[in-house]
Amino acid sequence: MRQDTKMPTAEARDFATEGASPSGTGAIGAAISIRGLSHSYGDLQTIERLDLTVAAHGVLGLVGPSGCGKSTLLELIAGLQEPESGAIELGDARDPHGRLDRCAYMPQRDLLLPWLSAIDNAALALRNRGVRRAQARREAGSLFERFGLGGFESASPAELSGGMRQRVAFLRTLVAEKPVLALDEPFASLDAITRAEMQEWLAGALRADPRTVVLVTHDVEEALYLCDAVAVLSARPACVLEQLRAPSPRAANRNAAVTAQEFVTVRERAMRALREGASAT
Amino acid sequence: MRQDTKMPTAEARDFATEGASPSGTGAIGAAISIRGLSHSYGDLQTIERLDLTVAAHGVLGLVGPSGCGKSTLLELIAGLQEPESGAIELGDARDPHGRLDRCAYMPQRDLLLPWLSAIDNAALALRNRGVRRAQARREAGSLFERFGLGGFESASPAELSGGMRQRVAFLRTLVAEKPVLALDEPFASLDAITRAEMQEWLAGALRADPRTVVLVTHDVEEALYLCDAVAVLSARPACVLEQLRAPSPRAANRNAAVTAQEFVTVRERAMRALREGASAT
Amino acid sequence: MKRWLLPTLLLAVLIGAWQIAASTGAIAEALHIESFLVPSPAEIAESLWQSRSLLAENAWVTVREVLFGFGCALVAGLGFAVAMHLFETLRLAFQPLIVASQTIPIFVIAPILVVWLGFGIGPTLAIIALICFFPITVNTLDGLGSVDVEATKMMRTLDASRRQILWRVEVPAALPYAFSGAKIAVAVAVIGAVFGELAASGAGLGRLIFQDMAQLQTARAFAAVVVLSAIAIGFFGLIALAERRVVTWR
Amino acid sequence: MKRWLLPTLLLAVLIGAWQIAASTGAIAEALHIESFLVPSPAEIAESLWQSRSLLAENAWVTVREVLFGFGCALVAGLGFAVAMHLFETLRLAFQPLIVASQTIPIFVIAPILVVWLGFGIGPTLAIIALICFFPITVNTLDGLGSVDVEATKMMRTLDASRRQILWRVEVPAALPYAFSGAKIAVAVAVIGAVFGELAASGAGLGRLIFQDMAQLQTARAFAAVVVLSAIAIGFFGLIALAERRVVTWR
Amino acid sequence: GEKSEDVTAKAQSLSLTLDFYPNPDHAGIYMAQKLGYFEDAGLDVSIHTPADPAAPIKLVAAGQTDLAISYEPEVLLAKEQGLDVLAVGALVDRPLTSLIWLKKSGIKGVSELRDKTVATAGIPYQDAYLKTILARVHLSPSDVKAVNVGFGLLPALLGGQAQAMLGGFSNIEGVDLRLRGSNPLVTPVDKLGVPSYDELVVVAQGKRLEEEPQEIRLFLAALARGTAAAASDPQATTKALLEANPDLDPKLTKAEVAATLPLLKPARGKHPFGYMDAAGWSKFTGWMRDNGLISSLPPTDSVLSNDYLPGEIPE
Ligand SMILES: Nc1ncnc2c1ncn2[C@@H]1O[C@H](COP(=O)(O)OP(=O)(O)OP(=O)(O)O)[C@@H](O)[C@H]1O
Ligand SMILES: Nc1ncnc2c1ncn2[C@@H]1O[C@H](COP(=O)(O)OP(=O)(O)OP(=O)(O)O)[C@@H](O)[C@H]1O
Ligand SMILES: [Mg+2]
Ligand SMILES: [Mg+2]
Repeated sequence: MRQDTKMPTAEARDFATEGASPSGTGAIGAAISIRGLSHSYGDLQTIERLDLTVAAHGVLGLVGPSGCGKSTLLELIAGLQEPESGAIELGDARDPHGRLDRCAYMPQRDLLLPWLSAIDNAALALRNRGVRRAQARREAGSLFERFGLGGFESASPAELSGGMRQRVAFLRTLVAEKPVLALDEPFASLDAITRAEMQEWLAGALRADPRTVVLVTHDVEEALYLCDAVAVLSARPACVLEQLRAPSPRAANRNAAVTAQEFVTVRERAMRALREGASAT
Repeated sequence: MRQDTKMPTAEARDFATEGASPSGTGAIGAAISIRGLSHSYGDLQTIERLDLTVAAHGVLGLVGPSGCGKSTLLELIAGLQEPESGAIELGDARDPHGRLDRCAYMPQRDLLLPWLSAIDNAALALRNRGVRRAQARREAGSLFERFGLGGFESASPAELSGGMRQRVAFLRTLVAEKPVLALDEPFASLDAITRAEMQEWLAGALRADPRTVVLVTHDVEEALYLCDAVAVLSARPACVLEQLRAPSPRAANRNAAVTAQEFVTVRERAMRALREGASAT
Repeated sequence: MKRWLLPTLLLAVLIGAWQIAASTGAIAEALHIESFLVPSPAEIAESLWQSRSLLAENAWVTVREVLFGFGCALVAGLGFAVAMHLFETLRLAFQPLIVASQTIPIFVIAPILVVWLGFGIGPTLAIIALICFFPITVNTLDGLGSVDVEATKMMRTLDASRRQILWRVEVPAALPYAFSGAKIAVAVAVIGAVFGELAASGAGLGRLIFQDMAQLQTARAFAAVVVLSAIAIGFFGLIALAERRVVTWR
Repeated sequence: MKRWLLPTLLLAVLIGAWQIAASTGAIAEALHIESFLVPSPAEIAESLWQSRSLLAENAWVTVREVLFGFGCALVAGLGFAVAMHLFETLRLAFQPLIVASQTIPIFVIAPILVVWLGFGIGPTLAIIALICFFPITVNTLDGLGSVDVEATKMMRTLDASRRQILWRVEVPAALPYAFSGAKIAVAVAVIGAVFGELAASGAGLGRLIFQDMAQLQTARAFAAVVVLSAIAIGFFGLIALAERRVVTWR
Repeated sequence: GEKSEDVTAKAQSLSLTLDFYPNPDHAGIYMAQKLGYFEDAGLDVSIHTPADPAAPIKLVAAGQTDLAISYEPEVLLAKEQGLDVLAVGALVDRPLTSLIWLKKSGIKGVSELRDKTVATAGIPYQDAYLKTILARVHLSPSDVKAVNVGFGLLPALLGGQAQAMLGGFSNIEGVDLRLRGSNPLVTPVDKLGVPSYDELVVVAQGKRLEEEPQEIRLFLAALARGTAAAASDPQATTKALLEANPDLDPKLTKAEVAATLPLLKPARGKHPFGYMDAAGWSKFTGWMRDNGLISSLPPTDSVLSNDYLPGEIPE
């Protein structure tokens, strides 16, 4: 992998390609609207009257203390759980089934299937959509080299390092080709360099082919670089403490962007909000 | 959790206490010496003629590209694998059994046992050492509050968030009370604030009760704050590209330390080394 | 309670269909449902009621045999599985023998068992235990081997002895397998009881069924089979319940 | 090859001890080892050699029965397990029936089977299939339920249909369980063959064992049991081998 | 009448293993038990039932049971295998095993069995009976379809899968069929060319007989008394059987008892109860050998002994 920030055209096209996915049609650019959302596991209130909106093709970052309910919120958005009260809309979909249809979710744990090779894990969504195995492997495999996984196509998950597993899981989510992406700490296990490269790749891909994205991360810099806006969540039960606009979302030159004075200022503000949220509990 | 950086005396004492551990006696302050270490998985060479030394009570950071062999190196140090060639010494122990005896290892995946509650997972090492259950729970539980896990003592791992799981795994490693700690990205799933608090806690604990530590992290700042020295590893097969001295290891005031000019300079150097290592492949 | 409605309905329908088939001349003839061969549900129910005390008495004998035999097999099976798991040599040596033990027909060992254990409940217990032993052992052994190696590594760095790895990691991981094995075992245990009783005991449902079949008292034989099935289903349910209470982590 | 040394040695020691016990008057008397009850290894070996063609012929019959019966049970058991896994109602309704099916003694159903399937291999196949069906179904059903719910969630977000979740997640997770069940089934299949042959067939090892026992030719009966065990161990080994080749991920 | 504390205390326990589940063949045994004849003889008899009819004789040889009910062919087979057993009395001194077909099958005689299906229990010497029976009408075993149905003789016949069955007893299965209104035609095998033999015999271990013959004598005497008592009172016999074995079917048992009691009397009237005809045994032994069931001809005094029988039926 190289540090140059040019979008690799082939991959960008690949990513932009609308497959034969039934969910890929019509719902492109679904906006997310969450109103008065509450959720709890038994007695444990995780989310309390949370409001959030993401415009179609918008990218929203979520940061918040560990255990505040970020992963739960993503599961709610993705249609894997139902709220206690409140409403979630993805484009025109309100029911969990419609949300599932529109949203690709990358869970925090990679959850690679141990009986499938790396490439078959990455190709799962294509296979589920009915693409033939050879074709699915080809499509999913086209990004392996780019993601630093070249040569590990047929490795089993147990033979991959933590960061490699995470990248395979990321790839698996991308190839689902959904209008909405819900990413739960997609780059948490990556070293600074690989992580920056992945961020740049994602930024480029989103520039070429905009999607609606909700990105959970514990890296404020990552959030502010990749997202249009960043919501800082309070400790459990989660609600939005502050919502910040990023100064230069997905700038072509990442290095310049994240060292710009404006960027640093916003970052400090976000950190302060986070700190306050944490100490409020 | 609070942002104040005072070491909570009770917990610090707890951590410093030498339990009845057989491995706790005698081997305290074991130095690590690795010479000419090579390792491979089948045809895949992961480590090539690597030399590293850590003084007794020294803290060494390891940073390097994802998939370069960091986790493998920790497993080798901990005595879970044997090198192809070269030697690893932990104090006076060269054989894997002796290394296992001296080294507590926190794996990258948390590997909490699903049939045990959070506190029983944390207390595993004590239970293995023969401590009665009630006593073991008390000892392990004393840090739950401090680590933001209060109230989740009897939760099952499936009921914990990603970051909470990681903290339980960290606790589990700590209570093993070994002279050497091998930590594989212990704070990777934590948000910035919680992570900073955990770092400060660890720094304080190490000040009060020095151990020999090898810390794998993808966060250069974390490495430079917590460690005496940071080794930058090359891409696979891993070897040491550069070893940097940290300007003010485990400073009492983290915020001040990491924003100091000297710190920033070293960080930039580390990043450059990392980048070069990554692009060399 | 709605989840119980459909199954109950299905059972009722099955029994009803059987009754109709048995009492409708043409169907009965086509299916060869003749009461000496396949009694109708009504006949079975009548027999069940009329012979209730006889059935209850014999059922109690069989229940006790099953309980003891299964208990012995459980202890031995779990023990053997653990031993074979810990010592590869033991496994290589004993696994074939254990498989072989399953293949000895009852009429070959029955006289030997009677000679060694005398008449009475002994040989029956031995046969039940032998039959139950196998599924428990095979499943538990496979379960003990199903552990994630990473978890074992983790335990080793926490100073776990072999025994502690066994108890804290391997045994819990093997529990779902062991429960499946126990469920299989307890259902086949009643069949073991039937054949065991044939070989050396003067009482029990198996004995009753055999005598009734020899006398072509098929209705009562089927009634006894119904009781036998109820016993097996009861034990099966109990173990399934225990499983749900013990294996809480999934 | 050293790992085979000890087991072989153990077997040799066991057989040797048995031979010594059988040929030493006092021990034989104490243990009641009399050749009409428990023949000595030497007698069995002799019988094995002398009747080799007879044994081989009958073994071939039994092997075929086991293969077919087990095959049917495998297909039916896997199918049923999947169906019951997918539909809770089916499970509630059929699980008790399936447990009950295990408790019907062979001498109760043999005549019915003969009436329905005629003489010959049919009833034997049915009995083998019935016996094998149970462990396969119970284990596979439990295996299908052993899946991490998180993995299922992940699949759902990837647009997986119920069928795809089944095939890509649940079936692979159930495979180790199914293999354990198949190993149990194939070992008890030979016993099913023995009793099936008793009920309605003119050939096979079971038939031979029964006749030899009736004629008090115990040595040859034991020789046939040895062949029967060898068959079971062979099938067991084959399935264990298949398991190792299929379940590569652990 | 002379039962006293003393005698009871010294009652010698004696175990008896039946050939099969309890049925009217065992009428004498259950009557002797019920009427206390065993007790009178100072015996405490325990009765066991096996599943496999081949097992009891082995248990006798192994010394696990004192006495067993077995079959003459079985005794000869045991001798062939070198088992130390001896027949000490006949319980039923003629064949009961019968060839049975139903009237509705239209079969008039054995010769009409050609191409018909005959169900057997799969016991080798019974297969030889069939061979002999067929040979008398110049049929070979391959001319009929002989099928082994194990436990399922009656269902095979009643269900029509088989047109005839060989292996059932005239007084058990024969009666059962009659009671069901099936009009069976029952012919014991000795009427069809098989040499006569003693269907049920009491067997003891040779060594045991040498060491303690007295108990066996006492047992046989009490059994003789029991059998006589049974013969004179069918109703009481049925009751005794049903009391001891509540799982027997009363109606069927009553009919079976009626059919059985005459068969318990010695066939050759001049001999006492239990007498075994050495000449008959010798002839049957020859038949066994000719059919390859045994390889040598044991002298009759090595397989049977009438010495333990009571001289005459005691009152
Ligand atoms: N399945 C569950 N059952 C019960 N409680 C749960 C469950 N999953 C999560 N929780 C609880 O809900 C809270 C929120 O969990 P969640 O995983 O959403 O946190 P998070 O914000 O993603 O944290 P992290 O940054 O550590 O991943 C936590 O306190 C956790 O203990
Ligand atoms: N069990 C294994 N069998 C075969 N290859 C393995 C195995 N474990 C790891 N590898 C390979 O070894 C290399 C180093 O893996 P390792 O886990 O040590 O990397 P790492 O430096 O810890 O990476 P990360 O930062 O992503 O965790 C990787 O290429 C991986 O694919
Ligand atoms: Mg989370
Ligand atoms: Mg790693």
